[in-house]
Parts: sequence; C-alpha cells; structure tokens
Amino acid sequence: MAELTYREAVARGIAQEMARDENVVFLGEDIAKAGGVFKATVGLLEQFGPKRVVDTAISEQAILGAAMGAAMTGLKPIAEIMFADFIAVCYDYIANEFPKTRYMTNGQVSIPLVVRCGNGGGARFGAQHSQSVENWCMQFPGLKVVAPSSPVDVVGLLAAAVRDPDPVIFLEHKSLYATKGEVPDGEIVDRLGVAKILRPGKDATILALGMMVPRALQAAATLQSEHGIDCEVIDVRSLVPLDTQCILGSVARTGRVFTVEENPRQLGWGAELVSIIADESFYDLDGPPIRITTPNIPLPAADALEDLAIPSVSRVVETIRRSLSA
Amino acid sequence: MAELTYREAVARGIAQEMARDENVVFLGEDIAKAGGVFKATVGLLEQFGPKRVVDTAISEQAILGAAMGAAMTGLKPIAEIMFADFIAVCYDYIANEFPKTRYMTNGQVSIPLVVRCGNGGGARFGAQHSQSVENWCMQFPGLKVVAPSSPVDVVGLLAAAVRDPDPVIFLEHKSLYATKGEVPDGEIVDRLGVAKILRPGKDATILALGMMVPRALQAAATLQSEHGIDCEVIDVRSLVPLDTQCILGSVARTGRVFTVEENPRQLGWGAELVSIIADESFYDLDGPPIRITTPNIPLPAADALEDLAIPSVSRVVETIRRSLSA
Amino acid sequence: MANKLAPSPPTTIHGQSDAIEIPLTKRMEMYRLLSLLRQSEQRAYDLFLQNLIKGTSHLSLGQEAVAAGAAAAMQPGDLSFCTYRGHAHTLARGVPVEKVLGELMGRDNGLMRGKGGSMHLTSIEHGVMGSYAIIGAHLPIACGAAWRAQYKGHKDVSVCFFGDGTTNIGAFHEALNFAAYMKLPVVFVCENNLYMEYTPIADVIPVKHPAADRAAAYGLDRIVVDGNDVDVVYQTMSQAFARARAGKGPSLIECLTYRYSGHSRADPAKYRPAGELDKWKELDPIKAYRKRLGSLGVQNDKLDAIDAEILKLIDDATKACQAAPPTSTDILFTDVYADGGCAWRN
Amino acid sequence: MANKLAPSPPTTIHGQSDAIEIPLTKRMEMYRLLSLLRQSEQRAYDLFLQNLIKGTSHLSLGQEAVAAGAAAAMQPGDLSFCTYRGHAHTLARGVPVEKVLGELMGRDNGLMRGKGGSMHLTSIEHGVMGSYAIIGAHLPIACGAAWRAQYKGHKDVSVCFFGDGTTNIGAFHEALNFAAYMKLPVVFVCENNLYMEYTPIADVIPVKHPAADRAAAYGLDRIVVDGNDVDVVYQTMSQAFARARAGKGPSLIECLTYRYSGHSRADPAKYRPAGELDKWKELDPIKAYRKRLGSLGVQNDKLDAIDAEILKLIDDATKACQAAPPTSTDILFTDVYADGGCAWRN
Ligand SMILES: Cc1ncc(C[n+]2csc(CCOP(=O)(O)OP(=O)(O)O)c2C)c(N)n1
Ligand SMILES: Cc1ncc(C[n+]2csc(CCOP(=O)(O)OP(=O)(O)O)c2C)c(N)n1
Ligand SMILES: [Mg+2]
Ligand SMILES: [Mg+2]
Repeated sequence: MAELTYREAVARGIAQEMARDENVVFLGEDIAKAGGVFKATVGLLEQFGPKRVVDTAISEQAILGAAMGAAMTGLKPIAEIMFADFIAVCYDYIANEFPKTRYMTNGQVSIPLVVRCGNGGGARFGAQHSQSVENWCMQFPGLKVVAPSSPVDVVGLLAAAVRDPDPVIFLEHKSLYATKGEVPDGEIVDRLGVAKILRPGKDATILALGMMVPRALQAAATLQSEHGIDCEVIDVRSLVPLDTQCILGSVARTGRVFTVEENPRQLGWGAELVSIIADESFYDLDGPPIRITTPNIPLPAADALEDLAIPSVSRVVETIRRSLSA
Repeated sequence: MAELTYREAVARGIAQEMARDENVVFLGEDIAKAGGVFKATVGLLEQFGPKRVVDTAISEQAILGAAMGAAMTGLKPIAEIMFADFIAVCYDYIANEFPKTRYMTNGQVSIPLVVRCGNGGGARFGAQHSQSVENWCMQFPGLKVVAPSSPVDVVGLLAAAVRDPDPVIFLEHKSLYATKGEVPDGEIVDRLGVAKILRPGKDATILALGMMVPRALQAAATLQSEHGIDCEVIDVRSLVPLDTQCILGSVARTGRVFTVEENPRQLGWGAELVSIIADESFYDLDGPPIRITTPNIPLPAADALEDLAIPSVSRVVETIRRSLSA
Repeated sequence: MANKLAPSPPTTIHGQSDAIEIPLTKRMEMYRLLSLLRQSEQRAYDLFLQNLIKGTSHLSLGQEAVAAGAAAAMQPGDLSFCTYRGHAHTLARGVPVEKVLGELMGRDNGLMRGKGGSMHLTSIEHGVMGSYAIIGAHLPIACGAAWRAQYKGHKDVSVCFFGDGTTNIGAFHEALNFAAYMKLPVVFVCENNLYMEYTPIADVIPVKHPAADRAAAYGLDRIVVDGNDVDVVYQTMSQAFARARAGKGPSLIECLTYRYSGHSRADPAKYRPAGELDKWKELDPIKAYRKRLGSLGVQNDKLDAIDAEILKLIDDATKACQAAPPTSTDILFTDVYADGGCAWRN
Repeated sequence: MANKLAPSPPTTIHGQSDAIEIPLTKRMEMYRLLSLLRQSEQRAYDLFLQNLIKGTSHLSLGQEAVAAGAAAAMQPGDLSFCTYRGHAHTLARGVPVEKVLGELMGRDNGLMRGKGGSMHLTSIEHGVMGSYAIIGAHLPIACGAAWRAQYKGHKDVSVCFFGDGTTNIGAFHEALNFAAYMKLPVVFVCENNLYMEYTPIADVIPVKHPAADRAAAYGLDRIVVDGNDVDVVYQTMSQAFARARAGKGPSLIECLTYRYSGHSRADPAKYRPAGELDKWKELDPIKAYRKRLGSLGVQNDKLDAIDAEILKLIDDATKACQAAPPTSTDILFTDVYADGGCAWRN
C-alpha cells in the first residue's frame, strides 16, 4: 500500500498494462520525453522505450486514426489527447469511426483502444481548456466512457479500459492530478460499468463524477452535520456502461436524486440519468430530480468567475437543503 | 401561396435572404454549379453569381473557419456541411469556436452565421451518413440549433437564422427534402425559439422534431381513431432557444409526455427535455415521461434494418397506448 | 474554370509502359481482374436500375486499372483501406461477387449482412480492412495498421486508396506527415478522376496535381502515373511495396483516371463538358490492355473466354443474391459491443 | 533526435539585412516596440512569480522581432489573428499594457474583464481579432476575414501568426489550400521557435522547414527569414502585404526564432540541450537591433531613454492593475448570446 497522487496513478496504470502486454503501445503529444504536459506519464519512455512510447506531431486526427488502425490489426493502443477539449479536432474518430466500425462490419473488426484526456475545469485555463467532454462522447453506441475520481480508481479503471475489447474514452480530471490516495501494491484491475456508493445515506441520492465527487462528499458531510440530511453519494465512474441498477436501487431507497455536474446545463450526462430515473423509478420519487450544473455559459478564465460557475460544495449543500425542505 | 417541396423551400429561403442583404454569402461543397448534392440550392449560383455562391474544396474546417472569420468581420455567411455527420470533421468550430467567442471576448465579437446540413436517416445511407446531430450541437452555450419539419418552416426559420446575430445550426432532414407543403408568397420570417402545437390534445403530449413530426402526427391520428387517445403533438422546431413554456404548458394540461427521437437513446435531446419536465413539472406528471428513440445502435444500411431502428408510426402508437393503459 | 488536366494519356514517371516487363501469367491475372471489376460494376448499375439496390453506390467504371494493378502487386496479408467507392478494390482482393452484390442489395448473404452497405465493404479475411465514407478518415487509420507492422516487425504493407478531392482535407495532411516521419510501410494511392462529387478538382486547388504536387511537403517523391494503364500501376505499386517492405517508408502515388458514371447513383454527371467522357473512353483501360495483350501474342478469343467466364460467375452471384432472403432483422441489435450485443447499462 | 536547425543566424531570402532601407523613424518605432514587448513579457513573468497571474501564460521573450516587425508593417485596419502566445502581438498593435496585464491578472480592468484570460486576448478596436488556443483553428478564420475583404473590395490584410508545431494539424492544410486557390489577402506567419510544447519540431516532420517546405504544396513561394532581425521581418511582411493588397493572394512566411522561457508558465524547459539557450541569447533581437541602430548613428542613451519610458509605462500599468478590483462577478452570465445574456429557454 502506498500513497500516490492521481497523476502518479496514471503512470502506474499505464506501466502495469504495458509491462503485462507488449501489444500495449502509447502515443500522444509530449508524452514521452517530457513525461506529459500534466506530468502524468513520467518514466514510461525510460521504462518501455521509444518504440512503445511515442511522441507525435500536433496532429490529433493522426493520433486517433493511427490508434484505430493499430487496434484493428492487433495492438492495444493508448492515445493521449492532451486537453479533453481537443477531442473536437479529431471528433470524427469519436463519433463516426470508433463506435460504428464493429457494427458496420457485422462484427469483423474490434477496436480495443483507450483515449486518455485531461478533462475538466478549475485550473483557470479558460473556455477552451476546461471542458468536461464526457457528454460529447456519451452519445455514441459502441463507445465506452469512464471518469475516475481517485488514484486507486485511476489504476484499476485504466487497466480495465486497456483490457476492454471496445474503444474507451478515459477522462482524467486535471484538477485532481495533484490529489492523493492510498493505492494497494500489486496488480489492480477494476471493472467498467460499476458505480461506487462512497457514502450510504437515506434521505437523497447524489450522483457525481470526476472532480464533483469530492465536492459531493464534502457537501454530504455538511448536510449531515449542519442540517441533519443524510445523503447517499454515488461515484458514477463509468457513464458507458452505466450501472443503472446501483443508481435506481439508491433512488428506490432515498426517493430523491440530485446530479452534480461540472458541465454546462444543456444536455449533460445528468439529463440521461435523470431521464432514466424519471422513466423507470417514477413511482419511487418523492420529489423532482434536480440537476446541479454549471450554468449555461462557457467557462470564464478569471478565478473568481470560474469558481462561481462550477458547482461548489456550498451550492450543492444549498440546493439540496432547499429542495428537501420545500 | 404555392406548393413547394422542402428542398425548394431551402433554395427559396436562401434566395430571400441573399436578395435582401448583400452581406449574405453562401459556401460549401458542390452547392453552386451543381445546385447541391440534395438539389436544395439549385438556381442560387445563377441568381447571385460566383462571388456570393462559392463551391469549395473538401475542407470542412476551412468552410466553417472561413464562415466564422467572415461573420466576425461583417458578412452573414451560410455554410453548408453536406451530410450532418460531417460536422464531426469540423467540430472544433461547433464546440469551441462559434459558441465561446462572444463570451471569451466579453462581447466584442459577434458570429452571425448559419450552418446548414442534411440531417437524419431513412435513406439507407448507413451509419455515417444518416445521423441526427442536433444532440452533438445542443451542448454548447452560445450556439442555437433549429430543425424545421415543413417547407414553410424551412423558409421562415432559415430567414430567422440568417438574421439572428448568433451562430445557428440549421438541420434540414434529408428524408423530408421531397415532401411538399403550402408556402405563402412574399417574404416569410419566422422566430427561433417558438415551438408549434400542430395538434391539440388532452391525454398526452408528444414532442417531436424533423422527420419524427409527421410520424408523430400520424401516430396521434391512429391513437385517436383506433384507441380513443387524444394526443397533443408539438413540433419542437428549435432546441436552442427552447420554448419551454409551450412544452411545460402542454404537460400541465395532459399530464403525460412522450418524446419521439430519431437519435439513438443515449443522451438525445429528449433527455434534456424530460429532465426539465421532471424537474419543473414534476407534480403535473401522471406517469413517467417516456422517450421513444432509436435503440442504442448505429444506423444499419439495409432498408429492413433501418426501418426497424428508427421510431415508426406503429412503434409510437404502441408505446403510447401501452404506457397510458398501464 | 476549365479542367487543367487534358484527357490525353498522362505522362508516367516510369518510362514507356510498353517497355515494362511483366510475366504473361501476371498480365493474364490482371486482365481477369479488369474484366471482373468492369462487369461487376456494370451489374451493380443494372441492379440499381431495376431498383434491387437501395441506398447509394459509387461505381469505379473506367477506373478499374488502378484497383487491378494495385491488387495484382499486393501479397496475401497486405491490407487495403478503401473509400465508399470501394467495390472494385474489394473485389480485386478476392472477395466473392455474391458477397458484394448481396451487401449492396441488403440481403442476408451480404458481406456484412446489410449492416454496412455499399459504402462500408469490409472483409478482414481478404485483407480488405474497410471502406470509409467520411473523406480522409482512413488515411490515418492506414497509418496505424502500418505502424503495427513496423512495431511487430511484420512485412505486410497497408495500401490506402482515395480520390483527388480527398487531398484537401486535414486528415490527408496529418496522415502524410505522420507516415513520412515515422517511415511507415504504407502506400497512399490517389485516384485522380478529375472530379470530387460534381465539382472539378482543378477549381479548388492552386496546383496542378492534387496529390503529387504535395508529396515534397512530406519529403516524398513526386509520382504521377497513367492510372488507365494497368501495367504502369502494377509496376509503380510494386516499387512502392518494395520500398515499404525495406523500411524506407511511405509512397504517395497519383493515378490519373476517369470515372464513366456519375459520382453516385443519384448523379447523371451533367456537369462534364461535352465530349470529355468520349475522349476518356478512347483511353479505356480494358480496351488498351486487350490491345497490349494482343501485341504480346494473346488471342482475342482467349480474352473473350475470360470475359464469358466472369459473366457467368456474376450471373450466378446475381441469382444467388436474388434468391437470398432480405437481411434478417435479428442482427439489428448485435455487434455494437464486443460482447455481441448493444446493452450499455445494466 | 537532435535539432536539425542549428542555432546560428539563419539565411534570409531577402539578401543582407544590413542593406535593407528603412526610414529611421520606422526603425525607432520598431525599437520602441521591441522594448515594449520585452519589458511587458518580463513583467508578466515577474507577476506570475509573485502569484498575481493565475492560470497559464505563454511568453514571447526572445521572439519579439516577429511581432514588432510584423506590426510595424501593418496599416490601421489590418487584422491580426494570434495564438495563446499572443501577448506580444496584441501589445504590438497598440493595445494598452494595462488592459493586457489586467486580463492576465483576472482584474476588472482587463481587456475582456477576465472572461477570456491570457490565451484569448482580443481587441477588435485595435485590429486584434482574437487569440486562439486550439492549435490551427484561427488559420481558416483568418481566411474568412480575408474573404470578406476580397468580397467587399476592402483593402485590409489579415495576418495569422502561429508556431512551427501548428503546421502539422489538418486546419493548417485546409486553410492554406483555401487561401491559395481563392487568392485571399492573408499572410500566414509561422514563428519557428524550434519547439512545440516540449518536443522539438524536428522530431516530428520529414522536412527541414515546417512551413516553408510546405509552401509549394499550395503554389506559394518558399520563404524562410531570420525572425530575430526586425528589419528583415518588416521588409518581408511589407512585401507580403503589398502582394495581398494587389490581389495576388496569400504568403506563407517562416520566421526562425527562439523562445527564452518555457512553453508556458508551468514549464522549466529542461528538455533543451545545454548551451542552446545561451547561443540564441547571443542572437538576441534587441541586442542585435541596438547594434544596428548604433551603426546607423543612434546613440545608446537615446535607446536607453526609450527603455526607461517604456518601463515607466509598464510600472504605471502594473500599479493600475494591482489597484483594480478583481473581475466583477456580475459578468458571469453576460454575453453568451447577442441579447447580452445566457438564457437559452423561456
Ligand atoms: C468529410 C466529408 N466531406 C464530404 C463528403 C461527401 N463526399 C463524398 S465523396 C465526395 C467527393 C470525393 O471526391 P474524391 O476524393 O475525388 O473521390 P471520388 O469520389 O472522385 O473517387 C464528397 C465531397 C464526405 N463523405 N466526407
Ligand atoms: C489542437 C491542439 N492540440 C494541442 C494543443 C496543446 N498545445 C498548445 S501549444 C502547443 C505547442 C504549439 O507549438 P507551436 O505551434 O510551435 O507554437 P509555440 O507554442 O512554439 O509558439 C500544443 C501542443 C492545443 N492547444 N490544441
Ligand atoms: Mg475524384
Ligand atoms: Mg514552436
């Protein structure tokens, strides 16, 4: 057992899989010699050499396209798209190629690859370097979307993603890179599609992802201590596959549900979850399902503004307190 | 008053705006000399000349980027991205540039442009030429998203889109191009953000868009005549801005709501609408809000398969009938 | 703007094609391929007119020498990456006609049982790694396959076919740069048929040759060949393969050719100047090859016999397709994910 | 792989820079710009060290001659399109230092009141049409502005600055082709500082010059100049502007230069070979220009006085920024849509 940062967990997860399977290769911008712009891939070049850890040009379409071609023919590439926002310059692979090829070829083609990105806000990077792109990736049957919130989940889910025979978008949260957590020694392999109840509770269910997970936990603590409201906090972890059973089971127990989403309001992942709940758990609900999101704005750069935009612990507390006492 | 096809309405709408304002220019692939691959822009080159109606190379990023630069500096470009699926190769403009620039520049920059696309399925074009991309565009604060279902709406909403000071994604449905409708003579200008109740009803609200609108209407007729169920059918028309009042007002009257969506199930526009309804009209609902969508699959090419995948009139009828009698 | 490329036999960089030495058995194999491609595409067109092919389709009538010459130069294990205009390249690698026509007709015997359609023909067992319908997407993908070969020390080459219009999309540039600096065993083959969908390529580029005039930007040789001369294509491809297998990196080959039909089934191709089609038909790759084979001593009736044998094969395939049931609907929900299904939640 | 570009004075295609004739007033204007850019960037760095600048920032220390020479050649009304490394280009067009530093510091007096940040500096009134943070995006955008000028018969030129690494992204290719065949009045300026973020450009391209060696692919001249020589930049830009205004189309200019600091504030730039920075500092654009001005008879103390005047200006701006309140939070919800707000529903 060792305490690792989230960024160290990334390198550990990749190293675990590269050491296990020589078909795992890794490519991206500044990932090799420089160890990544988020320093999340330090040491991999030294350990696995330049044939397996490949610095590329600034050519995101080449990165994802090459990863796909390699995956189709036997490798298991991990591709880094540095800031998740850059998914937009290679979106054809996300939307049209990765998810549809197995289906269109009637199962002839497998695309076992992982696209890792630095996702999310909080670092004052402004509107084009701070987005939460899970929603850009969640619309495509055939693609899987995962977003860990702790070092141990980073290692385990990354391993699961690499071993998964389907293409997986793996979203690391930039503002979590410096956070720490205990990670057991030895091989760690988690499962995609399993949510985690991080805090059991009986009054309301809070669904969160990525950086919103620690905030949801903190909010739950405050709601308990200051308002006597006992919230169950679920780290969704994997949007596709989705652990609907865990989520609906919790709602059946609590009767109320809140999503905490970093994305702007329109068509965030919470909309899908709420819609499923509203359909399938309609008679379990004691009140409206509420989405706590960034408002309908691009993220501003200035710290004071960004802090106001992204759901804060106090906003979560206030929203839940007000809703439950309404 | 004349009967026009939906495709003729496109050309009429563009011509109306180009004749009115010489800052309106039009660019895209095969749109000028050939009149568009869907023949929706026939005659525009002849009427307005090659300086205003411009055939481009196969360079979608250049098309949208050029439209943006022109819009920033005084023109009002209409850009065609032939099949809506190709939005994926120029998605940076959709996701990162068009919607955020006004905000990031603190209001210094306006981007009055329209991106027109041939959207949707039903033409046996397979998984990469049949998608409904409204959901790819709806997540971005700053962007507007419109999808007309009739020739008269094509003209009026296109005019409104061209005159709008914000960037608008204008989704024409490929399978509606051949449909006909009455279009009044003279200038037609509609308003963005106004839904249309096409059929009043008291038992349930059906929300539909594009090609799903005629199907919803047909389903409502069958539900009435064969099952005595009286549905209100709303053509949402504009996802952003959204006519929430119209929708919530209808739900308040009927107590039940069904979306009819051409997109695969995950995170379609219905999820956003259902989430708003579940939140704000929770106590109006007499039963779960139900989304009728394409299942979680890419669209297949073969006619029999495609017809099964996209919501059909009978699927809409069956789903609503079963839900209401449950 | 007029086409800057005259429809006269283009120059080849490889000297006179009549001087190319190719064994007669290889030449007969190529004639057979030409005949197969020509007659299969013609059949696809006829079936479309009979409304037995739904959706779109993009024929290679007139362009057969590129597919035939390239395929003849490939070895088993080499990988083809095609576009929506991929029938010919798919058939040339040995995929049965019945499978291709069945797919176009949406029958259960189709190559992908109707799930993909005309634009996505794929047959991994024949090295046909897919037909790609979004312009440019498959150039980086082909690089990836070549990267795997380089990494694993495999000797196969990836071949990526695309049109003149594809040279102006971003992915072209990214792929060429990536392949070139990585020295990947990939061969990029641009079929310059003078047109994109309906717009002449010459209208939208500032250079004469959409592919070849860009080669130097990636440190590659400028290669323009007569794409209607199957021997020239064969020889040029063979050289590129040898280069790739020797670890010397990619090639970019521009083949000048012409399509006889419209861009797709919807297109009557009215945008072509009068006489252009006729001039190109005089340069027909099959007519020319019959002549060359004749001058090498092959009798016409031997060639006619090949044509007849192919016709029979296509007739049989057509019958099999017409007899085949429409695609079974139970496959609607299969193969979205590797577990065989489409479930994304529990 | 070692850098293929030696850090010695690169060749210019425009003959000896000492022979360039430029009026002394213009030269003094350029010295003033150089001094302004150098000292402003140095101040930004100091403020970052004092933790008064949050978020990221990308400095142009060492690269000032490109921004100064280009801006000096522009006329009012010409439009600049910059990258995240855009402080220098923004200041060079006359945007007040206070506005730029205020934006970096997230103060209410900032150019966009903190909404955009360092990477998105924009001042329409000064012709600074934005700083773009997604690599490649602004090349097509600059084409659009130039297309508008062409369409309206306006005489302004759009100038698009970007780095060496940007030449490998798809948008570069699409923009260059579009600009070239449309003959648009746009000037593409590649600041080749040898590195992308941390990776040398030479590692990921198969040619020597990332921009210039691609020019021919678009029918453009191959132009590589000493980007540390402000006179050379000024003259080259002037020629490109004249060409653009005469309707002769775009230019692609590669300026060789070097950044002194890391890529961004987070980067200590340890990946640079020992001695490389020192060698380039010997080629410092300001040191060199002082020497040239000296040889033209300008006294050192005149230049020192300019430096001092600029320093005072920057000190005043800094004070104003420190006194300015943090960005007012009431602007959080404004200017998403043209109606001034962010409402997307009724
Ligand atoms: C990204 C993208 N843009 C546009 C299209 C529509 N489209 C299909 S084929 C085609 C023309 C391609 O021309 P070319 O590359 O010359 O190939 P050809 O069809 O002549 O073989 C176009 C524009 C597409 N499929 N993908
Ligand atoms: C599409 C995209 N990919 C990657 C990045 C991350 N990134 C920012 S700057 C940079 C390096 C750019 O290098 P260059 O073009 O040489 O400009 P320089 O920073 O040297 O001025 C990279 C990779 C980005 N902003 N956008
Ligand atoms: Mg072509
Ligand atoms: Mg650089």
